[in-house]
Amino acid sequence: MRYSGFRVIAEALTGHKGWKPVWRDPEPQPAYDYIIVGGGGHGLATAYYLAKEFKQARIAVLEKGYLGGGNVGRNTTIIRSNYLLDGNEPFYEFSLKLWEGLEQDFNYNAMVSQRGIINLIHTDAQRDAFTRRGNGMILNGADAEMLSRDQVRALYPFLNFDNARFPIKGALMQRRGGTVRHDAVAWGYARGADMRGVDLIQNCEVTGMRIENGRIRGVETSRGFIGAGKVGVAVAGSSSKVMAHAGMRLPIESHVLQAFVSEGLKPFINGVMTFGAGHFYVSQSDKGGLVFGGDIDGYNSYAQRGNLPVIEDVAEGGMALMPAIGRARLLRTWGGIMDMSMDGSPIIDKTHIEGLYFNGGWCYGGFKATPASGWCFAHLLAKDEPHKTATAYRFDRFLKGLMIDEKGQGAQPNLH
Amino acid sequence: MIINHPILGPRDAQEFVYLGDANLINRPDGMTAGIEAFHDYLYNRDNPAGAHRELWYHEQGDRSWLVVTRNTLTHEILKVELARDVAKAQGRSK
Amino acid sequence: MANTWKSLTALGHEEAQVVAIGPYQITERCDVVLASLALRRGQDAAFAAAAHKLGLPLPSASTHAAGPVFSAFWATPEMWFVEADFASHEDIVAHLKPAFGEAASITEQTDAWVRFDVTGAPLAALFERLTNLDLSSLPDGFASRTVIEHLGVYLIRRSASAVVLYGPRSSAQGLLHALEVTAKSVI
Amino acid sequence: MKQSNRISGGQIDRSTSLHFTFDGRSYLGHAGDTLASALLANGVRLMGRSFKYHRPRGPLSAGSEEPNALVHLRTGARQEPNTRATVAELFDGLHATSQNAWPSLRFDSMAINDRLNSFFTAGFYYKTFMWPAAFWEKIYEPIIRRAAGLGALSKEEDPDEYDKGFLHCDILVIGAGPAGLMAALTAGRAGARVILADEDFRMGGRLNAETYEVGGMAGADWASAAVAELMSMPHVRLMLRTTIVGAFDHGIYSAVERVSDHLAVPAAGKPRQTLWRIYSKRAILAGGATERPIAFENNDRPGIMLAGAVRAYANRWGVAAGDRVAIFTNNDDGLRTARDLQAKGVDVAAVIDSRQGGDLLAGIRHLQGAQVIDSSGRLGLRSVTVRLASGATETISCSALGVSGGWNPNVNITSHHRSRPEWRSDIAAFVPGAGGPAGLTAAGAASGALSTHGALATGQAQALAALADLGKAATAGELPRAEDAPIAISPLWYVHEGKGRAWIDQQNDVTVKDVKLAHQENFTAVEHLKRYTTLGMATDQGKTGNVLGIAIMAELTGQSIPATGTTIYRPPYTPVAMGALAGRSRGREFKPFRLTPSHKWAAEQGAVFVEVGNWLRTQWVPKAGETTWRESVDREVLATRRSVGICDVTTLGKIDIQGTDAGAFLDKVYANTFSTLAVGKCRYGLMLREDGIVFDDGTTARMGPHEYVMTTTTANAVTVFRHLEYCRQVLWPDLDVQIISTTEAWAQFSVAGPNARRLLQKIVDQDISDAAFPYMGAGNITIGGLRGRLFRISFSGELAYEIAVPTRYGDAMIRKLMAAGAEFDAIVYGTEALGVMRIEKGHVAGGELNGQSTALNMGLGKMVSKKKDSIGMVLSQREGMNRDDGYRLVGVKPVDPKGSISAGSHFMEIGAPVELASDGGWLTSKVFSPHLGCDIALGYLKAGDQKIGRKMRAVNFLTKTDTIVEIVSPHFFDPEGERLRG
Repeated sequence: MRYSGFRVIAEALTGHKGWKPVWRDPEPQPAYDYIIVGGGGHGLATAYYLAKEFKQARIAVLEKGYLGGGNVGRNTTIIRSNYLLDGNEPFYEFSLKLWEGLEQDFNYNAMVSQRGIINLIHTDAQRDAFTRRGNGMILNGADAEMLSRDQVRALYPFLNFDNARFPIKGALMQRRGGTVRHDAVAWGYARGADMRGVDLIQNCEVTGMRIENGRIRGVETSRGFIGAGKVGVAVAGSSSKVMAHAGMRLPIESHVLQAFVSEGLKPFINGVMTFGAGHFYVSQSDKGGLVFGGDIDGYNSYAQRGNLPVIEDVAEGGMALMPAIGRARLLRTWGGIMDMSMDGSPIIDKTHIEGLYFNGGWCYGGFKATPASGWCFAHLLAKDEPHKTATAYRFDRFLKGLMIDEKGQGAQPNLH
Repeated sequence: MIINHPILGPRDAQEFVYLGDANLINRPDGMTAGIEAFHDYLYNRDNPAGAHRELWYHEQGDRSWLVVTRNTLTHEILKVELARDVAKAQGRSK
Repeated sequence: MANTWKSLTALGHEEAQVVAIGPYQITERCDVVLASLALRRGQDAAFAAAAHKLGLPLPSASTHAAGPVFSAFWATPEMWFVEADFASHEDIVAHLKPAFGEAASITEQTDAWVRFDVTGAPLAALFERLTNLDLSSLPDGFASRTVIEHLGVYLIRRSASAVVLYGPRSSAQGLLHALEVTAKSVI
Repeated sequence: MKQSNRISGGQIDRSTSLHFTFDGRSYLGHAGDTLASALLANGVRLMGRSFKYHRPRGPLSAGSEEPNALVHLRTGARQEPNTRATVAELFDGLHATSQNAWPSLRFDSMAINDRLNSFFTAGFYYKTFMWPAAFWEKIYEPIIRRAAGLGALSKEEDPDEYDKGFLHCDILVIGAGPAGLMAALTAGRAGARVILADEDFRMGGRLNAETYEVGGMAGADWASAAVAELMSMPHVRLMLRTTIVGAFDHGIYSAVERVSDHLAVPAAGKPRQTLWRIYSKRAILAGGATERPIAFENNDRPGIMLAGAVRAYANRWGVAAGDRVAIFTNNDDGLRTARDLQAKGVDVAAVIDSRQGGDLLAGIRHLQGAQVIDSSGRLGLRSVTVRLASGATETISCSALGVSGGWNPNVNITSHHRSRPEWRSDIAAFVPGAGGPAGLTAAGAASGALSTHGALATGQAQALAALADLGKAATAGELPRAEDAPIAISPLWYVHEGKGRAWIDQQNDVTVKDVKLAHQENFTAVEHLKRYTTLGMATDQGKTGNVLGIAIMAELTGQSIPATGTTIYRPPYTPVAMGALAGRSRGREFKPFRLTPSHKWAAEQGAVFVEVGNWLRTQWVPKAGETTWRESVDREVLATRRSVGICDVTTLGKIDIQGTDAGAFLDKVYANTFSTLAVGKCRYGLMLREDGIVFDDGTTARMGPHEYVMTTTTANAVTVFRHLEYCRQVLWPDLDVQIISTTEAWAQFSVAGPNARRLLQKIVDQDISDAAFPYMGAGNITIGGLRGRLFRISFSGELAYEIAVPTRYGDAMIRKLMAAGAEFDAIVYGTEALGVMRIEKGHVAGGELNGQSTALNMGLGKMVSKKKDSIGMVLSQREGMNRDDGYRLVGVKPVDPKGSISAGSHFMEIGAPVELASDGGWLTSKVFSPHLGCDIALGYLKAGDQKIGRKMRAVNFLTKTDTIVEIVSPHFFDPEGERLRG
């Protein structure tokens, strides 16, 4: 069923009786060519591109809970490709380009909205670092520009320009950055995959892997054994748990990241901004809520909830930047489990087990990566070689000393 | 969170700085171990969903490094030890 | 050789400041010297003997103890902060070193800190807005590092209405500001 | 200004009249009123508009669960959007205005959405606005965004102060209704330290809204007596207007005390609100229950309320919800409202009871087996249409309808740790499930004990259990007598009749139809239902609507309610002002300032300061006649290189390292060797992380056989100290080494330039000639009798020293240095000149020490000794970090001296296409060198050590500059180091 404005009008006039289920609920078949473990954004995108772009069939996505229930359902919805390092920037720019055509591609309005992102600058050293980054972005085909303090003020006059502890001196801006309605991304990919014959199997938890002679044969699940030619794992947050079924230890720790939304307010923040002197970033949703966040809590956790110090720290950053939000109210906080990798960058790679592939380590950058991650993982699964924008995302980069460490923090995941 | 410091009693975790898996105590000897051993030591993690032994530093307190055994699913803290004692018990010296 | 240097207090004045807000008094103290005193490995006996000879108390964790010349509070395992009178002991290391010799590592700390004595009325209502230490249920003589206004501060409870704070000297004004604002909000 | 709906009784102070305005009209209310009760007393039902359809709305509730009656409270910079009129305490001079309506609340143009509702179903926007592609961002989305939100911020700085604090208790009791009061009394009488917090401005909870007796007296009176007894206990703290908003680990709760929200403006020096962090050993949730509506067509009109709210307005506030009130119920509690209204003389039009059988109410038209199927009245209820048991319909005129669909225990806080509530079919409600916050139990209605007796009994029992846990002796006293009526409920979630919309989530305009559509499209998982329809995502987090939505989905799928599941409540319990969460840390107080010892002197000189971390450092010191910062900086550099300059370098981290193993320890933490350093000498040290990347650098001096003084960069002072403690305690616990920071203990000044020694010799008591104090010498000295330290080290490339005195003498020291330097025209230089000189000399700093670079990258590869084990030594040898074509530090200058270059520019080969493949690296730091008369920079260039002398381009797309540069040695100035040894 194709979605369009005409269809909405036609259905409205006939009592909405014609809308069909967005996806089926199939029973698992005994075996598939491809099993994608994880029905979050990356897993669904992988299945979608595997079917659509790489013309593969007999694909299943196994999800232990509900579709889109991973970090695609609990993030701050930002898209951008303002990365510093060559290992990252081509990939994220590829992702941003996919975002730009996504809705027409999968015929679902995910509200991709490129209202611009600014990274505020407070010191000369920051300006130098952001200049390096902006130039790297442009060399990678992305857009970047440097805003003066006055230009920032024209965009957001209510920021603290006059009484700030760390004065705003300018900003690096990427106009193509923005936000996307996060749940709709999962639903759009799920619908598109389902339409192409992918079996989306909810409430199906992988409990083991059958590996014979160094080759994967299938997965044990809460709904029985399912055979597979290739298994791709995309379960960020739970990567260590799932890959332990294959006896692997990963360069990843699971940490909690809290996110925040305020009550709905009349629009006053158009784009996305990050505070350069505190841990705070914010945008305003199409419903009016301020969506914001800051640092991860900083300790290993699978609890999907955080603690008070980070909430206070984020609020302090917000108030320092925007003293006008004092009377806005925080409505809801929630926590997601982040796959924090050892250099802050992801892994999309084969494993030493034939037919077993891994996609994870997204830290808190996973949402914006969804389309490219799915595409590149599908590429790897279908062709057994990395996509050209993801060649750096290998397991062995730590052994070889080829870390992709955007923040320069070293092998300490909670600092990335 | 509250960490029951072995010397000072219960203290707010906000006073501490987190490092990570207490296996970081077991640093190989650089004169005998090579890149592979150090790679495994520094980069790979068990990352368990459950009891996790981890290093915390009481930066805004008495500057002790602690080994805290904490359940990563519930955040329940099961045990707190001075990291120096743990390290010595594991054979570390000079 | 005695020196004739003019000093500034941590708050940047020639004389120590006293601020009164309602019943509370916040007094900057410049007349106390401070040194860290740490036990060297295996020197326990010599260390204890030297302390004993000086009448220098070595209180247990979370505690401050007064002595005739030297007072001390616990800082970290095997390390104490030693207090003495500025007028007589300005170069405190020179006083301690001969006694401890190689049994201790001693470092002058006087000017790393600003000291405020907060007094005048029961202080629990004030400090419950500043620190997570449960001041009202702590014993007199309790000493601990804590966080006040993002700053690492040693807090010593002398009594229910007398508290000593050692905060980072470079942020003396910020610490005082926090004390003042809070005092005004509770009176 | 007549309070036409004010009736007798209630806990308001009729002797105190309060003036207030709503949408510009003036009204009178009384002390004890809320804005909602006062407006209702004045006959005002219409208070807001819904989010999507802009439907006219009045209050649904009388408490914090309110989804509809949201207003702008106050004006100007204090305007507070989305304030629930039902909990806004009335004060004299209160100004409130309606929100989300234009041009007025009564005539809202956006109500056109209501007419178009058949297009605006759940998720309609996912299916449209995709064609043409460019229209989404240019046309559709801007329209949607303009309509977004409810209330508006003023966009001005919040003028009020906020505070924070920390409280400790044995038992925290959340909610001061009958269960909470009983729990607090039990715990308090046993001598436990108790905090009793309630969000209301009057303790007693539901007892204030009911007519029951407790212990032989009116419930509200019993509550007052209990409060009085608790107030007499010094170990019990009663916290009014205080909402427990979040449960965190290990007994920590966050609470917001609204200190001044009931006042026109806060009293001088007082905060508006205080955020408390409460450390509890045990906690008892006695947060009561929230009534839920029954969905039927047009069930959202102003005047349609929860039956318990109608009762509360009558009993607590002396307000009739309307002149003629009907009740629609599926349980006995609805009947109470009818009885209480009848007793107050309010005209009860009818009780429409969906249940069959049982006793009929006396003196009230009690229609059993009947349902409300529709209502009328655009801006306020006029009538309801009832399907009678006989099958006939009847229109009953009324201006208010009280609806009771049963009560939901307020389990919210028990699910803050993601514990899922459990279904109890006997009361048709969710109760707290297992796995809630450790140490937290529930009592009273929050636990499902919905009678007054049940509340008292469970309050007492949970307090006794908590006391027993804590080892405190206590005895169960006799409980006061109270009603113990059973819950007689026959679930009815929505009226199946009718083709129109029946609201579930009133604020977000989620209707039964939306749930049906979600089901039809297979969004049946409860999380899908929530996300697809936005059920429960409004400012009330679905307190009144969620259970309805789940129950309807259960009915549609044929699953049970527990099998359908439930979404979980997230903190905070009610929305919290951002200001309260930030407390005092805002504006200039966001982070503490750190001031250098020479700050006062520098300020007197008119110095310009710059934030370096939390430090304020002198950036440059302008002199009269200088119009640009460059003039000042150039002068400072030239004056230093010509004669002598002075710079406050106190901010560099200083760590005293002592002990018999101090040298061995330094050998482990530094890549190079320190154990062989002679006493009285210092050495540049390079510190790596374990991954072989450079962590920090600085000079470390050996002051005695077992005493070293380490310096760190300003930025890393704290992290290096932490790392040293880690090495000392965790990696090598038997080393005899003790460390302590002395950063702030010493005021340290760099004295640099050809006349540095001459200047210092004037004030230092000892001989510091080159022979007596050679390059890289270090030692204790005296200066006019004052103990000090001297280090002969140079960052500028000049003959230079760093001299330190106890910090209290820092101000005197800078004055003494300037006085002694007068004959040499000594100047003070700031961080800018410092930067110029270090780049002229090729020293790495922030831009190069970026956490991504190796010693090899910096041209310092030979410093990493492989003869000993040190942190980072092994992993620095990985192949990827040792490539010949890797980045190397180089110097850069424009071929045309007038050419401009900037840090962050990228290197490109001349003639190569501007693309990623041509990217050779980047410029890390750039300054103007007055010595060389041109811009100079450092940079990381691929295989840079092989490209010295080459010409390349430095391209900055952001400033659109493209400059031909020459790659040179990073040591621009005195590469042989003759000056610093002079």
